[in-house]
Amino acid sequence: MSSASQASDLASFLAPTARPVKRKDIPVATLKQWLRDMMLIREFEIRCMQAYQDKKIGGFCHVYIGQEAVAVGCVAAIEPKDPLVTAYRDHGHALARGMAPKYCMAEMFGRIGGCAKGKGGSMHMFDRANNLFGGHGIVGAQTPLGAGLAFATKYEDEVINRGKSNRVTLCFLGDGALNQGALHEAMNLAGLMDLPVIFIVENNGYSMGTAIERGTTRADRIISKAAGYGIEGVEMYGMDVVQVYDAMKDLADRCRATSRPAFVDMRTYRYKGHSMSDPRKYRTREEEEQYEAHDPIGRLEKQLRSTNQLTDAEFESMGDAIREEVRECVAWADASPVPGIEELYHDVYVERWGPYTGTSLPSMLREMQ
Amino acid sequence: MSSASQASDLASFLAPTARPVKRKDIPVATLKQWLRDMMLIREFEIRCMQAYQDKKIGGFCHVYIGQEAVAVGCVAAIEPKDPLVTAYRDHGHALARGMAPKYCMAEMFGRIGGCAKGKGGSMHMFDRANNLFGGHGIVGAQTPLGAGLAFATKYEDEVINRGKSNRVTLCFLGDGALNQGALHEAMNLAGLMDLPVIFIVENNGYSMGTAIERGTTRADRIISKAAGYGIEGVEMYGMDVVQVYDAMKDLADRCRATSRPAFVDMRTYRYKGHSMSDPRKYRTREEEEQYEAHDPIGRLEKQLRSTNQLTDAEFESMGDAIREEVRECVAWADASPVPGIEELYHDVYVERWGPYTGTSLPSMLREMQ
Amino acid sequence: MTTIISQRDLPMTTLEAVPLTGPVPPSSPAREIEFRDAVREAMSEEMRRDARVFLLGEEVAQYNGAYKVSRGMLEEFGPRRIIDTPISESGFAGLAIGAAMLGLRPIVEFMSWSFSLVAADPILNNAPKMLYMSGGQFGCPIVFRGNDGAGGQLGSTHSWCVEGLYSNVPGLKMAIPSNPYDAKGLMKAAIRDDDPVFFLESERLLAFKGHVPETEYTIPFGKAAIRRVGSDVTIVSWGRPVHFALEAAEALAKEGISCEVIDGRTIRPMDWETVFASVRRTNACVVVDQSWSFGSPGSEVAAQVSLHCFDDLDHPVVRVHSDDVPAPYAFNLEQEMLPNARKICQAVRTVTYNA
Amino acid sequence: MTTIISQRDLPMTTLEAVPLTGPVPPSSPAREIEFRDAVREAMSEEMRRDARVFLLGEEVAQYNGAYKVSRGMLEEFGPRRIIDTPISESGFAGLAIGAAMLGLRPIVEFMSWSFSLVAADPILNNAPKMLYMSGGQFGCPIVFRGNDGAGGQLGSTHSWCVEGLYSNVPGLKMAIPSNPYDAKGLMKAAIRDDDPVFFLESERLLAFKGHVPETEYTIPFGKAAIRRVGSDVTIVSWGRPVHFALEAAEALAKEGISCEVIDGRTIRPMDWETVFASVRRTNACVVVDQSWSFGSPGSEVAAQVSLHCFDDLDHPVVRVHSDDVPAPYAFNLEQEMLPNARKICQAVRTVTYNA
Ligand SMILES: Cc1ncc(C[n+]2csc(CCOP(=O)(O)OP(=O)(O)O)c2C)c(N)n1
Ligand SMILES: Cc1ncc(C[n+]2csc(CCOP(=O)(O)OP(=O)(O)O)c2C)c(N)n1
Ligand SMILES: [Mg+2]
Ligand SMILES: [Mg+2]
Repeated sequence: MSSASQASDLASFLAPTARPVKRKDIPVATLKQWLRDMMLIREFEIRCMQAYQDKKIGGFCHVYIGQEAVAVGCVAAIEPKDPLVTAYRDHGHALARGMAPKYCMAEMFGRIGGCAKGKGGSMHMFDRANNLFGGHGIVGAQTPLGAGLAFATKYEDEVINRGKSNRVTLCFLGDGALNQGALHEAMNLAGLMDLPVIFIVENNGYSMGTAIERGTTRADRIISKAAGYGIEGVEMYGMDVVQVYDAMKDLADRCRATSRPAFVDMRTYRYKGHSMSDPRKYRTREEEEQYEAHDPIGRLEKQLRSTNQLTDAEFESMGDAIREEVRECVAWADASPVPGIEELYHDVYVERWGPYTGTSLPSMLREMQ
Repeated sequence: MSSASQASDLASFLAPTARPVKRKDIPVATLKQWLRDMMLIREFEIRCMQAYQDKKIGGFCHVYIGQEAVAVGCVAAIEPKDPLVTAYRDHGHALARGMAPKYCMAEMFGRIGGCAKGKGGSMHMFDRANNLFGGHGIVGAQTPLGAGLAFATKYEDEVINRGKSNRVTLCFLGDGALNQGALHEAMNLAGLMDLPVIFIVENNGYSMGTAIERGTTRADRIISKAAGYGIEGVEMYGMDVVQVYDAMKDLADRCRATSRPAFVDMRTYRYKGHSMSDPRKYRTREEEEQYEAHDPIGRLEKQLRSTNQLTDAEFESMGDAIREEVRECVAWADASPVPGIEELYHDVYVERWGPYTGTSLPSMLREMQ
Repeated sequence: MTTIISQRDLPMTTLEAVPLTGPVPPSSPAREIEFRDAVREAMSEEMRRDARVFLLGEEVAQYNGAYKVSRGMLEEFGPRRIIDTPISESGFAGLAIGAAMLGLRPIVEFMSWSFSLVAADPILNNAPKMLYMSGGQFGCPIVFRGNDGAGGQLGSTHSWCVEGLYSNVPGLKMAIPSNPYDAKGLMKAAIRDDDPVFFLESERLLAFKGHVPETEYTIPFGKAAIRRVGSDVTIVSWGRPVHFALEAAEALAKEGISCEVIDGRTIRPMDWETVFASVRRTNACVVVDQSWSFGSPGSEVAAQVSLHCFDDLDHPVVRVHSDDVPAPYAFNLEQEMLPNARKICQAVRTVTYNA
Repeated sequence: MTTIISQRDLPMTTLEAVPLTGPVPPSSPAREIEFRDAVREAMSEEMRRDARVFLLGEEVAQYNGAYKVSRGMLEEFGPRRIIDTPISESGFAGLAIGAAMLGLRPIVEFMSWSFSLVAADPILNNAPKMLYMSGGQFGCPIVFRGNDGAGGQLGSTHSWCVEGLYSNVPGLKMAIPSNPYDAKGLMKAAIRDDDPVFFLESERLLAFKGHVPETEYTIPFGKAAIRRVGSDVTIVSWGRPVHFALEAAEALAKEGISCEVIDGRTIRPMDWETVFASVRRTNACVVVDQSWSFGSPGSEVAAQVSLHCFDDLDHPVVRVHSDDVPAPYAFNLEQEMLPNARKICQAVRTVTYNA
């Protein structure tokens, strides 16, 4: 998908299958909740970008703007008990999964109030309470972990609890991860062992500056890779939360019931650069605009409004509330103290036998003086 | 392929495609040379097994008995200038490629006369003169190397010599290597970069004690894995040297002309255990016997005899000559001295600036005393 | 998107074993057992005790293990807990780490640690760092185990001493037992440990027999054993070379040199107290480490002893390592490359020259 | 199956560069250049000189490199020699090794050395051992390069100091330059070297400017540089922490402590002579190494200095490392974890206590 060819193939890239949308009977309240969720993620990340400019956030920061329908729709399609694991572009998944935005923001601020006490940062969001098994910084590394989470749910049921497995694991990855061997080993294992894991490729057409067909063979039909492992592949339109939910609900229910893996080519787009320092010279503004017309938030908003399920006033107050919530969460994060230096030595090992102080300078010198 | 199911599916496993053999017009002398080559490899390895029992050979030793038609037929289908790389079950490839059997044997004896002065051993046969880029001990490790050899031939032609690439690389692997990520990365790279490399899976149905379908998804049709990289896959019957030659000649010519990769599911069988210590409890004697009926040597011998192209006397003297040659090569190897201790420190680095002595005890103590 | 509670308020993975019901296997009468049997006993006992423990790796089930360490375990525990994998070290190591994050306690067999290089990212970048990166939320109670170091003429790709690489990494623990008793006790401790443990076995020791009592025991990490008491020099080693050190000590005794031989047993953590206390008595130290010398556990011991026993040493610490070359195949070259009693004697004579 | 000749009678890969014809680029007038520019100049000059040299890696071509080290190279050398790869470190590192075996001279960029863990097998098990395993037949003239060590708050997975792991391995060479001049001279030497070279750049130094002459030069491996002459203590370091050492030396000078600062430049081989000679004059030594302490290059220096300068040292060698914990994200924790001038001052004061 060179920018030229992609732009012209936009429709076919985003809507790979012309399957009719069969719209589950979704309550309006739920639709509104999804709209809120997507808006929250977007607002949250806009503030992240500001905070990054203000040097409140360091390291790498990859925003999810444009892809919100994927995390929100997928999470809606599973249950809270179902494990979820993803890559480093993970704020959307963390929030969709239920992490309090203030913990997420404080993590990026490197503060003790962060979900990982400021030790993980933007790329490594973990949330035990909400069954989020991490954002992972190494491309592809989360895919065997995803198979392992599914393995564990199945093992717990079959060996420990002697019941029928009823959890399904979602494992998200970028299209760039298609080229890491780890994914292929994970797919083969999942196929062999009948693991209930869904590998969801958030196919936004680029890994950094590399358009998918410059790095990936069969870019036109990546589900052909899953076929080599006997794994069902589904192409989905990732810019509409309802369609994502619909298709994912079916698939997740099926995997849960059959304990078989699946693979999703989720067509989407990231509106911003790969990270904060990316000038996006590898694609045209024109291409970006065409995708922006598919904006998942605008789309749902329009749908709700056009059917009179959302009034202007309601939408405005929704936006206000979200902006206020995120403002507060930034303030909360900023007020959270930096971790104490002793935190450096905690969590290296499980501390059943007291804290760990390492073998390097501080302890060495302490002893010597 | 559990031993039971495999045995019953023998015919379909070995002859996956019912494509008519179109027998190139092969001179009788060539057919006899192939017979000789296969007989030499077999005799060579029978003596290896004896030498292993006699503790003349150490480490791991994996014999190729049963698969001889593959190496001989494939090598016949390419030219001496074409690079070849393989895994650790590599005696057959080394001999077929033209390595003098005595160098190969001496290598296994750990003698200075070995192709690598006794430093590589059975699993790591290298032969620069014959464009054999090694047997490689780590499962799958040779597959990116194979892509790299093809890359280099193409680069030499396009960047350095400004000509049309006219070398094709053969990269052999076992069916067990199908499950290593390295292969998948290599296939994607080869597909993307149009590299003239043929990945030949010597599909003998087992990796150690694991029947292929216990470790590999889509074991019935492994070329589906190559399809995920847009790579042409071909299934071949690997127990008949003429069929191997025929099919490989077509494919190699095509890859050479188009500079595109290919993937071969070469159906074969190893008659012996994985290595010297394998009692083969994972399969039945009955299964083995069925495959032995497909023996590539017996097959060609019968064909030549039945058409009166080979007389009893000729065949006998051929066998005698080979037995004599291998006897001599064992004697030669055994007479070759062990490498001098100074060899330990050679070839660690290219010695443009004199020998390397390492940083550990010998040099440390030498200095101190 | 309802926020539940701060994940940080939740406790770590429960530490208690999940008890299993089932027949207790008859205890074996012969109590001189092989190293491989000791490892198996430890795994089996822990698997009986705790349903969360399982074993996976290449050929561990139907084939009974490439080196027969897991012989019979498939029969006892069945295919859900003794699991054959394809040749996908990176995949199955990662899979096991995911399972550990969810609360299971996997044992991963690498047929050889040499093959763990293809899994370096999951075992070094995931397992030892998960607890830290998650701020204490997700631990990784997992044991990676397999053959380490030279087997016998396996050549350069198959003879890695991975301790030379991996011991650098915080967050993991590492045991290198030298005998069946330790192998069993350390393995049981490893399985019960809540952190990732790298357990390095020597193929050359698998058939080595030693006393292993029937009664249950574990050996804590970070406690060295003094294998021989001596007064002229402290030899520090672990794993297979401990035997060479004892052999050397025996020979040197005849020359009137009295060696103390310390078996580190675990090198992360290392029992510095025992090492330093010994050197403070003997005033001389030789380190024997099978890995390559540069930036190795052996360098660490030499550096730490030189630091902490500075005023006690009569002679600088001398180290015996594998030579700084790839492992050769030829028998004579491999023998020359590896540490052995002769080299240790030479090193001891050097450091005790004035003793 | 005609045997040709013994492969051992053949010469090694020809060592001569394959000359290219083409325009000579105009020489730049401004000769204070950034570290990244120095690396690029070295690569570009060698690529002009030798057609066998090419660069591959993620985003090196169209994107001009994630850190702009290869900016403009695609334009000059075209897509056959400046090659974008997919995210397949194991695959493209292995591909480059295969190409080197056939006689090319690849430069492989790892966007970060942290990502090289997924390629540990090809870079450690193939490249440094091919020559040995083939008995001298196939060398592997290749350069692996990229960012090493902490960037700025990149967290645990992205902050590896791989020298802590990889320097253990014989058959490879390793350079860790601290400034643009060295970066250029060492990179040119690395590309011309017939052995695999691991070239470690610090992202924190990429924008660091320094003098680089227009005339061509190379810097041999194994020659340390004395960055500051002093008499009370020898500080041995390499790469980024050299700057902290110089900062510390400056501060300590005001306290009347005179520090000699040695920049190792390459750590495999290490220039032991220069280090030992200095310590023999100063009688004290501090090692500053950004990698984790256990079994690191820093341990090696401490062990070797303790051994070879035993009678010269007034105080044991003290080391400054990154703390023995995974790299944290939080700014204050990361700062505390890394070596810095304050810690070096403290270490120097410790070893010069009686000086
Ligand atoms: C093994 C590895 N190699 C390289 C990187 C550097 N890197 C981080 S993200 C990225 C691009 C990934 O693209 P994709 O998977 O499509 O995800 P997206 O950014 O589009 O969400 C790269 C090359 C890495 N983190 N890990
Ligand atoms: C990465 C790696 N893992 C494990 C091994 C151990 N091992 C050597 S050969 C082998 C089986 C390979 O089977 P296959 O690829 O089918 O080749 P075959 O033996 O049938 O020729 C295994 C598991 C290895 N050498 N490398
Ligand atoms: Mg992408
Ligand atoms: Mg096989």
